[in-house]
Amino acid sequence: MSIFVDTSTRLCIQGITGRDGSFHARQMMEYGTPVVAGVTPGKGGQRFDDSIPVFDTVAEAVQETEANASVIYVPPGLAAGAIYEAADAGIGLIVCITEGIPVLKLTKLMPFLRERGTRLVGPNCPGVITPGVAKVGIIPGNICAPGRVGLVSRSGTLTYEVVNHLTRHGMGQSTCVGIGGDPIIGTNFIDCLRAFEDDPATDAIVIIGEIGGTDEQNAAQFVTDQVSKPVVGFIAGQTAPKGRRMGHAGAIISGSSGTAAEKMAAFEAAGIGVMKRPAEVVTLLEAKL
Amino acid sequence: MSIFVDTSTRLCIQGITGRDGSFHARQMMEYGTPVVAGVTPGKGGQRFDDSIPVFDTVAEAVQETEANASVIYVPPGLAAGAIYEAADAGIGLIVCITEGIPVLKLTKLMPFLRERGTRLVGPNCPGVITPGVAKVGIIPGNICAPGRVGLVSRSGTLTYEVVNHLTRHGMGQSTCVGIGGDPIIGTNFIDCLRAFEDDPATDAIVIIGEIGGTDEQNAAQFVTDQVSKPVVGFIAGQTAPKGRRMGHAGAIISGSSGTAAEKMAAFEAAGIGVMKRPAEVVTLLEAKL
Amino acid sequence: MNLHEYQARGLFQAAGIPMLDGDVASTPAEAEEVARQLGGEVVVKAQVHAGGRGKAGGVKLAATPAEAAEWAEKILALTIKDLPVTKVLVVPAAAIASETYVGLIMDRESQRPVFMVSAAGGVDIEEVAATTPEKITRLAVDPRYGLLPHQAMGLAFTLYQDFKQVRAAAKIMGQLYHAFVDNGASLAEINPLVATSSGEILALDAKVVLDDNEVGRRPDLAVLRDESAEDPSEVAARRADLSFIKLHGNVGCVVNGAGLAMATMDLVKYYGGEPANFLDIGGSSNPEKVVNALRIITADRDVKAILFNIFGGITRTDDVANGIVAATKEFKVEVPIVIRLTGTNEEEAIEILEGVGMPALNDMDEAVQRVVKTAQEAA
Amino acid sequence: MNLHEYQARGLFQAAGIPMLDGDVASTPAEAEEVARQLGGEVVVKAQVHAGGRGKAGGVKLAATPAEAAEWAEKILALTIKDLPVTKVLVVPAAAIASETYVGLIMDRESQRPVFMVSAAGGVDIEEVAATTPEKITRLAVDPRYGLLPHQAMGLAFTLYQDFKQVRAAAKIMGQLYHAFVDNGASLAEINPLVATSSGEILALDAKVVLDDNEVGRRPDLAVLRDESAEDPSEVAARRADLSFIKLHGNVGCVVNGAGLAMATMDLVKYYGGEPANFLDIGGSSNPEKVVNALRIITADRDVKAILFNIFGGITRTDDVANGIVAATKEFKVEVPIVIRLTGTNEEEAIEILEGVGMPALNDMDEAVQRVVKTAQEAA
Repeated sequence: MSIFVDTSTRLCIQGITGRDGSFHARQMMEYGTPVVAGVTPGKGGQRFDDSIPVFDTVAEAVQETEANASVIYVPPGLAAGAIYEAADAGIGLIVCITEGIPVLKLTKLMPFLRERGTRLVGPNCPGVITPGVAKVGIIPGNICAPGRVGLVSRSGTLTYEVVNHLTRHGMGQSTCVGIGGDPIIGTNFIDCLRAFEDDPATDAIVIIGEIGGTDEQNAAQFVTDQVSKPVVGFIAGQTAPKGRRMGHAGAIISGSSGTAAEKMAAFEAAGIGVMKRPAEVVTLLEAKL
Repeated sequence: MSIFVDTSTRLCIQGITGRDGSFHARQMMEYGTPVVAGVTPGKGGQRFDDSIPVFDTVAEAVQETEANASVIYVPPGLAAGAIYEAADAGIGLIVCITEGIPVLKLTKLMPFLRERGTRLVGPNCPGVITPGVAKVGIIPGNICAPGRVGLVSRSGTLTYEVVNHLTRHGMGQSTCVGIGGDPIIGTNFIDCLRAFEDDPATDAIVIIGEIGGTDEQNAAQFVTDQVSKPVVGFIAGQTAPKGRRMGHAGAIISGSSGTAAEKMAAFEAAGIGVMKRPAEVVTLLEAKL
Repeated sequence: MNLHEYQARGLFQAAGIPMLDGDVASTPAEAEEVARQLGGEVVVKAQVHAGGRGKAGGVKLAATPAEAAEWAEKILALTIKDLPVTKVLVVPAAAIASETYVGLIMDRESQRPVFMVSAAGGVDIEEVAATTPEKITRLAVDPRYGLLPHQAMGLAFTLYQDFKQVRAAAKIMGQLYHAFVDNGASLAEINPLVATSSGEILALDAKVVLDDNEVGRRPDLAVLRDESAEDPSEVAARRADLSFIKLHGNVGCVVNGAGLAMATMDLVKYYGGEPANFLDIGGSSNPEKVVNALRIITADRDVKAILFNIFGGITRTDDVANGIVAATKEFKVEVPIVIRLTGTNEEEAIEILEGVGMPALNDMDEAVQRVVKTAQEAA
Repeated sequence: MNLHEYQARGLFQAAGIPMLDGDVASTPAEAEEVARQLGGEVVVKAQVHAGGRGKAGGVKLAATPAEAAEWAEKILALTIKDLPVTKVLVVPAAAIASETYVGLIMDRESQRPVFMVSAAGGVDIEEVAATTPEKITRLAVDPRYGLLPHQAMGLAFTLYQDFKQVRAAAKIMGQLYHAFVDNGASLAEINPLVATSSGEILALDAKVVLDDNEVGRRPDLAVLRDESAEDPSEVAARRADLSFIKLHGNVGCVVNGAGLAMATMDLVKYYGGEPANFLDIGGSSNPEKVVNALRIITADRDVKAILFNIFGGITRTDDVANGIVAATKEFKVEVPIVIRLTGTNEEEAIEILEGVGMPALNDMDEAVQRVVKTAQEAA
């Protein structure tokens, strides 16, 4: 199988008629993702590319198409509202690609999602891909290959870099999840580690972290306590200066709890194979398998 | 046994040093209620009447005295905050006597209580008494007697009137609950009916409603569906004009769903013995038992 | 507390809800001046706390300022459901393409503010609710999150097809929610919300009921109370901190507790009498309150007998007795008084009353029967 | 976005937090005038986005206006942690009885705003957190309910004994929470919150960091950005919508994606080089961005070689290639460029670059090794 996204996924695309939304809608459809609906308020009744029905609201999309997952490509000012809407319509998996949602809005949104048991991936993330089955988000399909390595990452292109190494060396992926670079995100490392641990189709796990926060340390603790499968990891930002935001809103070292050195040490202590370079993912995994 | 208040109750009084709080604290203590703590911010460390320890916060009161119930006698501007505080400190039963809390504050408070599984009785209610065991609130102890009739009411003095008839005719009470006259309250008729139905110490139930809302209709439906014990009922406000607030914020007939006639009809339909006068409670109950 | 339309308009406009300009007038001359300022056709609307003012002749179209003055004169002379009209609102007549209904009420059942919207607006919404409830869309708002954008949009989609109008209506939903929350309302209603012939969305009417508990804490809301639109006895009662409603019977009632007060009225009726009022002196037993209560009730010439029904709990019955004695000293009470009291300090109370030759009963039924009989004999 | 103390003071005062009056000055004469207006002893404080300004000589007590001017002159001449001081804040010196710490941060772990308060204020709170964490009380606020009265009171009880002071501090907690929420802050801090010798509770310092995502949407916050306090290259980058941080190495980096950009810097270091910057061109592949990126990096005279590391996903590598070609036409790039690109449209990109004689690599490690070597040879 895989995690989060599988053959039962029925995807709704919020913002399907927008610039980014339409581009990636086509990419996802070309990849074979079961896209069942699009949502753009005011464009209900149209069809996207003469095939996908567009609705005014997610609730209608769910009612008419039984969509169970949604991916969001709307501007930052509307993105939090789009997440609320999807959750309220009963969507179980929401992937929010949009970057730039104010953190305060997210703090209020999170309990809303918890109350409904909705999984949010992101925001500000590249999404989820189960190679050969479906992609929800913007991870390029052509660099992935079906296989048995699960990958979870806070980054976008750095993920591609690592996935590319895996695929080129014949190590396909069960699922790749980009959890996003914001300080507050819906799905964290531990959620993904737990899912990969429980997923019979995953044999090994790659975790790609970066400076800022303590999620990697928590993940390391979780690996120690509850993960039996081999894990290798990478931390970006060893050369980052303190107190500066490195692109991702979450990538800021403050106090002593967000440095790459600390995180790498936590990985080591948890028995996670630590890559010094992205390219090392292959040799480290080979050693573990 | 009884409902809500029993021998395991350990009561904390919020506003114990105030005018109303101190008066009723003494009444409750004289009745034999296990009052274990008082709370008045800024008076922590004192003792009320040389016996009950006073704390600055409910959290401290719970920590030091294992209080598990709280009764609130603070001004309306502070009452919602006092309820939040008690719930946050882990108090399981909160009885709010205070009248005049804005309804909007209550709408936000209710989910807070639900999230914690806290029972609120009131606000704007006379409280709960389990005769012979404990009283939490302001219901006069001397008009009650231990027995096997459960009573639930939206009113204060009208409750006393009915209880007085019961006691004088040898019909003691398992528990009397005044749920309060506000449009939004923590514990409603159905909560109490369910508890009385489940209470082995209760043989029959008296329900005292009034105009406004549809709680009595809902209660009647619940009696039809789930109450096996005999129930008699009264509705105040048959002569009330439409659209006017009759003292209680909740007692306002609007549209066609709040009239006494409707509610009495719903009672009749549910097999609830309908009193035409409060004094009839005795004969109706006798006929049912 | 009910607000007048012009007051509700003020709250709505402060929240940004688009409305036509207009102004309130207390005289025909003022109405004429407002109409002149506005130019064109205007509507003159009675400002009164009563429904059905249109049917009562309280809403009229005027083609000219002079006509506005004429209508204002007629409307200001009206009494609608016992209430005199003291003000009119003068607003431009709008070219209406469609009328919808948007209301927000505090709902007891869901314990939340609930939107009720319907494309069938401009008419009696209670009629729509009763006969074609499927035409009303309801939405409960979780006050922890407020009205969410998709909720506002979802409501607006039920009212309009044109997306610009949908967006405009959704914005108004949000503004109405803010007006509701910020002012502690228990009802806020726009009926009709109209699309004009040029496509604009406007609120043509405004209705707001404020939560009395909120009004008591907020001076900015308390000033909106229009005592000229209330019965003078109710104004006096509120100032004396009494909960009082004037009715049309001849048995005055003084009771402690709202439920018992209603039950007392019901029992008066049951025994063949007619209550003259609802009056709850509340839990505190300040003798001064009793004096005020008697003063207000005896001012009603229809009252032929007065019943005290006091069940002492927090209320000390001796305080009530002292209040009755004090009142009879302060002013002459010309109608007979029947007193029932029981509970806290009842022995002291009975002694006080016997000291001035006023007997007290112990049983509610007996007291009500006696007061009804007394009133019938006096009538 | 970091605010200066004087800006944070403005937000705090708007929220009602009690603070001493004072004003900002850009010259010694202005500082003297502010000191004269205030009267008495004053403190002159450097306004700079750097910690440890006290230790750096940026905070001084002045007994007279003339002395304030002298200190202002000295402080305005300082450079603290690479940043020039361009403004000073002049405030009255307070008679302090006790100092406490009150901070509010957006906490990643609880996903909520979290208060951190400590009676051990006025000193380096990170030191307190590291050595005596039990002296800090933490409280996560549920943003759906806001800071509840008992929570504010509970925090205040940990700071003060006197109940008047407890109440005053609790009120300040509420005001700080509002300032935090209303301005979209990720940090709001009062250190120290003081009790004066007369018992008053005052905020003596103010620190606010705003969420960049909020600043982007709010013009009222955007105007608080002080570009004079930033590195000019970073200002230029932000205007070009590039995410850029200047460092001190000699290998310029142009990367798409923040994680890959950090990993690239790390790899430069791994292979013995020193990155000159962090630069993320983002997902959009507008060639103009590439031109701007090159302009900013080449303005740094320390840069001896430039690395492009592009993994095409949304970013089209041919757009990047076009941007590189355009830049070399617009201005002379004097340092060698090493290009690695792979992914979307890489064949087109390679063709474009080969057309101007610029070879492109496919492997990240190889490209980084080469650029490090190139920079070392040029240095």
